[in-house]
Amino acid sequence: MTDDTFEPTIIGFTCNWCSYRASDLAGTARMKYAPNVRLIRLMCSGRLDPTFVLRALSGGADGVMITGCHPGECHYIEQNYKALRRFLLLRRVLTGLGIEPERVKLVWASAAEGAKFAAEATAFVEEIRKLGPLNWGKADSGQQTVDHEEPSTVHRPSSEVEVPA
Amino acid sequence: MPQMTDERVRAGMNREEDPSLLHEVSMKTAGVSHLEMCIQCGTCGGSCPVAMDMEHTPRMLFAMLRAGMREEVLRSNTPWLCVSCYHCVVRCPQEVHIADVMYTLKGMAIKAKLYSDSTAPHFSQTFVDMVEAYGRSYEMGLASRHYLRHFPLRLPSMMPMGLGMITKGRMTITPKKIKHLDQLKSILHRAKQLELTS
Amino acid sequence: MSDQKQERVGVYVCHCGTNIAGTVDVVDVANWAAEKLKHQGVIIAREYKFMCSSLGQELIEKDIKELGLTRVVVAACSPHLHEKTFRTAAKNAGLNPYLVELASIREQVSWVHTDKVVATAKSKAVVSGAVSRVIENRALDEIKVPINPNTLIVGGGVAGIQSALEIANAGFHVYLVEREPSIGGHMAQFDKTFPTLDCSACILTPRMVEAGTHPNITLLTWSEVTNVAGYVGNFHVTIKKKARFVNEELCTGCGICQEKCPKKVIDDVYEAGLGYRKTVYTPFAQAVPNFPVMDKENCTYFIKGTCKACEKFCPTNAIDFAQQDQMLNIDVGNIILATGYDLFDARRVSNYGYGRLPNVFTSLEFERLSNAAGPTSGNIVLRDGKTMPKSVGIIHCVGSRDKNFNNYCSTICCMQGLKFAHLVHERTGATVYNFYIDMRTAYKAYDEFYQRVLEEGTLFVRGKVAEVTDAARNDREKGKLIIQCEDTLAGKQRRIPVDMVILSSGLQPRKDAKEVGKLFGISCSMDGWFTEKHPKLDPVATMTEGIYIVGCAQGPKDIPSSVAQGAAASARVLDKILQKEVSLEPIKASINKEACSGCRICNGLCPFNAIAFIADDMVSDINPALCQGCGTCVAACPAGAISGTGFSDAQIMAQIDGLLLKNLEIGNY
Amino acid sequence: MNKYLLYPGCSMDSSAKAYMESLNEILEPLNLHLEEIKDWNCCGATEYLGINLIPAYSLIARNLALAAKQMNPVNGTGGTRTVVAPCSACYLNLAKADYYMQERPTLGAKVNEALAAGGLEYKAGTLDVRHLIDVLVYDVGLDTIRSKVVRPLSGLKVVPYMGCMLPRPDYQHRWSDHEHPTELDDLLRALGADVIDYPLTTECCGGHMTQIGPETAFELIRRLVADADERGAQMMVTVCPMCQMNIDAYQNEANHFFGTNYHMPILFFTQLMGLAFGKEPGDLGIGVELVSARNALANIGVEVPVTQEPAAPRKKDEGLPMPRRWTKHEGRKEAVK
Repeated sequence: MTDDTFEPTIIGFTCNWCSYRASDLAGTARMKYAPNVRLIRLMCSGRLDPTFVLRALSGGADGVMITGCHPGECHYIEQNYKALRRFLLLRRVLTGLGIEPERVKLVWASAAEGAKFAAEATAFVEEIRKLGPLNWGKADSGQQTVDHEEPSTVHRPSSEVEVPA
Repeated sequence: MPQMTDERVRAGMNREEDPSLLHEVSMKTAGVSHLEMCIQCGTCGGSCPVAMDMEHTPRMLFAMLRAGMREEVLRSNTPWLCVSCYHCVVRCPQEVHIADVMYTLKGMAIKAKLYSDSTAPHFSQTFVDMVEAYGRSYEMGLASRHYLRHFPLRLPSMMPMGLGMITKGRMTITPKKIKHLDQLKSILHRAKQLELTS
Repeated sequence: MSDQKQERVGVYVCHCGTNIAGTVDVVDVANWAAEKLKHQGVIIAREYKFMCSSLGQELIEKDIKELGLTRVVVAACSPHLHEKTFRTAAKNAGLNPYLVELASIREQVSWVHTDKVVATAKSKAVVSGAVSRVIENRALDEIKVPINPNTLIVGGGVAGIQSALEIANAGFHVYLVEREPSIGGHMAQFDKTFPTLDCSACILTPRMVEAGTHPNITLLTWSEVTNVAGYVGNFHVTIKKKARFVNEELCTGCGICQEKCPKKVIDDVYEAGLGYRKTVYTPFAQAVPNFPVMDKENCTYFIKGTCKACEKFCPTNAIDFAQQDQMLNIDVGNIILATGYDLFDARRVSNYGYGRLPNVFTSLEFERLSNAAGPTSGNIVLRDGKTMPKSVGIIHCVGSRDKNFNNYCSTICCMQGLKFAHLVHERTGATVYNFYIDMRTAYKAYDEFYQRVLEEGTLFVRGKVAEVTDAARNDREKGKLIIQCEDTLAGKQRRIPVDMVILSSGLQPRKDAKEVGKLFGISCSMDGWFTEKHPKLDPVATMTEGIYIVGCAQGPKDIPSSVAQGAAASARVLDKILQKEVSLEPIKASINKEACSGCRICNGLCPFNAIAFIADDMVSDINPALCQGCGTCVAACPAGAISGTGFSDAQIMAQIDGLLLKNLEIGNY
Repeated sequence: MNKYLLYPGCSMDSSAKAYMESLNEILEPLNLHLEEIKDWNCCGATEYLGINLIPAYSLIARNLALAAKQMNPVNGTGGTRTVVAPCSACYLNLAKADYYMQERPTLGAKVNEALAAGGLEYKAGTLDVRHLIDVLVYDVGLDTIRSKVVRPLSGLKVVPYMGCMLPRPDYQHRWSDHEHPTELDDLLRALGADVIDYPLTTECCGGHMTQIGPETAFELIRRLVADADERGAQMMVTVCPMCQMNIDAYQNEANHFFGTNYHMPILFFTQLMGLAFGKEPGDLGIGVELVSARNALANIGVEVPVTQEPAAPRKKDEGLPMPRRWTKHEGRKEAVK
């Protein structure tokens, strides 16, 4: 179900030391990437509580990108391995919930990999675009029309129904 | 001929420059050409085994592409001398796909009918005709037809070689045909249509 | 879900000149925030040309005081740039600095997107996320820790020596650790230094001696750092002092052991493989310290069990075959890394024939060849050791500016190539060719040196050399090395027969740079150099507080720049030492003992061993001095008993909702 | 793994038939099975690419598509995805097409659109295209090859000549070096030959210049032959039909042109492998080279039987009809279409 007009909303989690700095570098180097990703800075990918991901998906995000330092390069020695374990578990949970596990992606990016960060973000947006909107917790009527005051590119799913995380 | 442009310059007019030429050549080239990345270091011209016979070194040709000198570039004999040895390609510090750019320039020169008096375009075309007719190449027909047309004077001295090749059984007199020639023909027919739209 | 009392939030949207305003409709963003986020407590939203300017900061300070703001959101650049600026502004106005959030709409929006509508919309979402989050922020107090006044400097090249002397002369103690037997680094191998052609040893040796005898410097050569723990002000460092097999207390440095040692091996380090040394040796005559070391791998006694010639002849009985590696533990407040560079391995450019064609030399080989103290006593000769070349080709950019090898310009090779040209000309009178792509002679008195070499008659060829071969095509080329290239200015391919080729090889990161970076908790760029905190404004600091980088460890550079950086880092360290204490981000995890079930899941997760189980209470507890604030335990606690200050669940959940604009209609959290 | 798909290429049954014959002789001792791609067509050599891009790559890709179909295990090839090409030019074209179709997906899509007109498709990356010597050195291994040698070639002074299209551009990073690869040296040493270091081992033989600019090509041939001669080689050993053809068939012509008198035979490495494995020279296509290797091989006691002088050539060449001649007029029509 590919819809050309569908603009996915993606929440990205970054760690303070590598991947957020990669996104900073993408900025300073003026590398262009898809505007659909909105970032949250954590200290470490190990801080990522899986419920954050569920909260994002249930709150209207169509995908979640988790990023951190490369294995072996964690600022906190090895906490990104814990993120990796949680990520794998999370994908199983999502499958159990009937959600495509591909909606959550794990990307390693060092502080020097601005280009990688930008490319991965763009690629992920395309992957999610192919998967289509998530519509978690919404009535069967499907997509609500977007608030007209919003520019159409800000894809804001209906927020009438709050799903407890 | 190239002088025309120079005369116009002499008459106080600007040389005709085509700022889109570099991009056009880059986009027409197989793979990612990196042509825009050339730093004019001359590694290609230094590596080329046939540079001595080229009107322009590859580096110079790329500078001319940047300068938008379409006519001069397409008239150059340089692409036609390229022997596809890829020395320049692996040594290029900017990873320019130089050999493939040469193929692109040959194709463009043929289409623009601007190639210099090299016999190479005819050789290529003869080869292509043969492959399209049989699906296989056929050295005997190729060599004899090409030599007859372009180097008739050289032919007598080449005869012993040709004869040797035939007597040693190394030159088939008859071309081989592939079985599904029709299939190949439809593929190439479609490919040519696609080439024109690209 | 939140406090009863509604927070009073101020939103400040920065234009950053046109950096943000060029792509984001900042006025629209501010108006939108004022209207749509009003219910969340936004009572004022402003936009301003440069929020980080003093006027911009005053704007915030004034609003805090006059409007009674309790929370501040600044939508501007990355928090890594100006978070501190705005926190300080808040503090000045009496607001706890941790009640300020930065929403990055420059690095994360305006610089990476082009469509103004889309970028404006995304900016709104980012601001909305920050507003939701800041409401959940809690006032925090900075943690102050005392600074240990001692400093560790790793690497005893010219940059490290400079750093050490600056700090030591200011009256503070320095541990200078060097992997090789002597300090001096690459500079000790050179003959002359560009552009003034000072003798390298003449200017370096006094500095080495000063460092070796300074009362405030503990020199640890033949030593390596093996472990680093702690944080700025309080690093705990373990250093392996490798066995020298020479008792430093007894040795007088007389050199008899070296003289008597019967075994010679090729010296790959100091002589760049062009000369020999004994198996008990000091790398060069002016070595500091001048105690020799024993090369255990090659020593006849260690291999066969007999010999001990050195021991027999040592007048002070300083040879000690039983010596063991020692592990030293030291505490320091700051660390400067001056680990230097490796020379690019020219064998990788196989078309230049190094390693296959005898008379192709690397730059470091040539330095030794031209050095009066080198293997040929400064005679510039071919590999046969006697023939003086009549023609020499010097090739620039070997391994540099080349996507097949290193992308970057190694900075020093042009000047190095010019220096070689001068030395060859001066000492042999040979015809000299320099092959270059671009002549880079920036900095003081450098281009003048180029002029001088031009004047001497060096023949310059603009073109990257394609190959060096011994396959002659004619008699003129027979027995020569032929340099084949395009003379790009003449537009012709040339083949130039010469007797000797010198490759002006580039610099590259130490092959263990990545591991060293990991050891000290700093990162490397894509090319492998250590990453500085800011490329322009903070080139000697790193992302890890208390760790500094100087000299070629940070990127290729020449001697003057290395020395300048060495001094610069010392100034930074002295600044820290004189402050006597440093404030740390109060980002720590803590355990709510009421909620802790004592399951101990968190205990094993902490890489810093900050979590301990208290058997008496049957709960876990976190030592705030050890906690680094990564938050892994917070995310893992099944009872939700651990909270992380600065990055609490409530803050992050709120930010998620805010980013998804779920906060718009729901009202107050 | 010893089963491969074979893309022989046009020259293997004409100018390079000695290559094919000798290859067939060494398959059995090395326990190699090569299955020819059915109904393969010409790869276009270096000519097709200069005329048109999409047709050139479609021509190459037809072979890849056929091979991919054939590699299906149910068709009984053992399921190998490796295509072996003994000719360097064919190897390069096939490998490059596979690589570029991935690097530039738009090219891949267009080529597949063309292939579809013939009911074929090819997903770039499906196959592994490799040269014969790559498979022999890295899959079969030098130890196995050494173990099959019954007649070591010691005393035979050879220069290994790799040519250009094999080690370059090497997008798949298969070779030890782009300038001085050692694979052929190592293999010849395993056969016991005296291998001379040959700095020109990857220099160009002239390629198609023997046809379109003979004087340029003669100089390239002269450089190679002169340097081999200077270094005391008794013969050159090659891995490529085009190199063999140019150096062998045009050597006399080049001699003529420069007034030199070189006699430098050039054989395929498979012919030397066959000799080392104890095969008969006649079965290895030895003797059909124009610059005879007879004297060189006498150094290791190999006697090359005299090839029978064939009957006089046919009086009248009544060959098959030639393809249409290309005219400028026709070119214009093509362009307008």
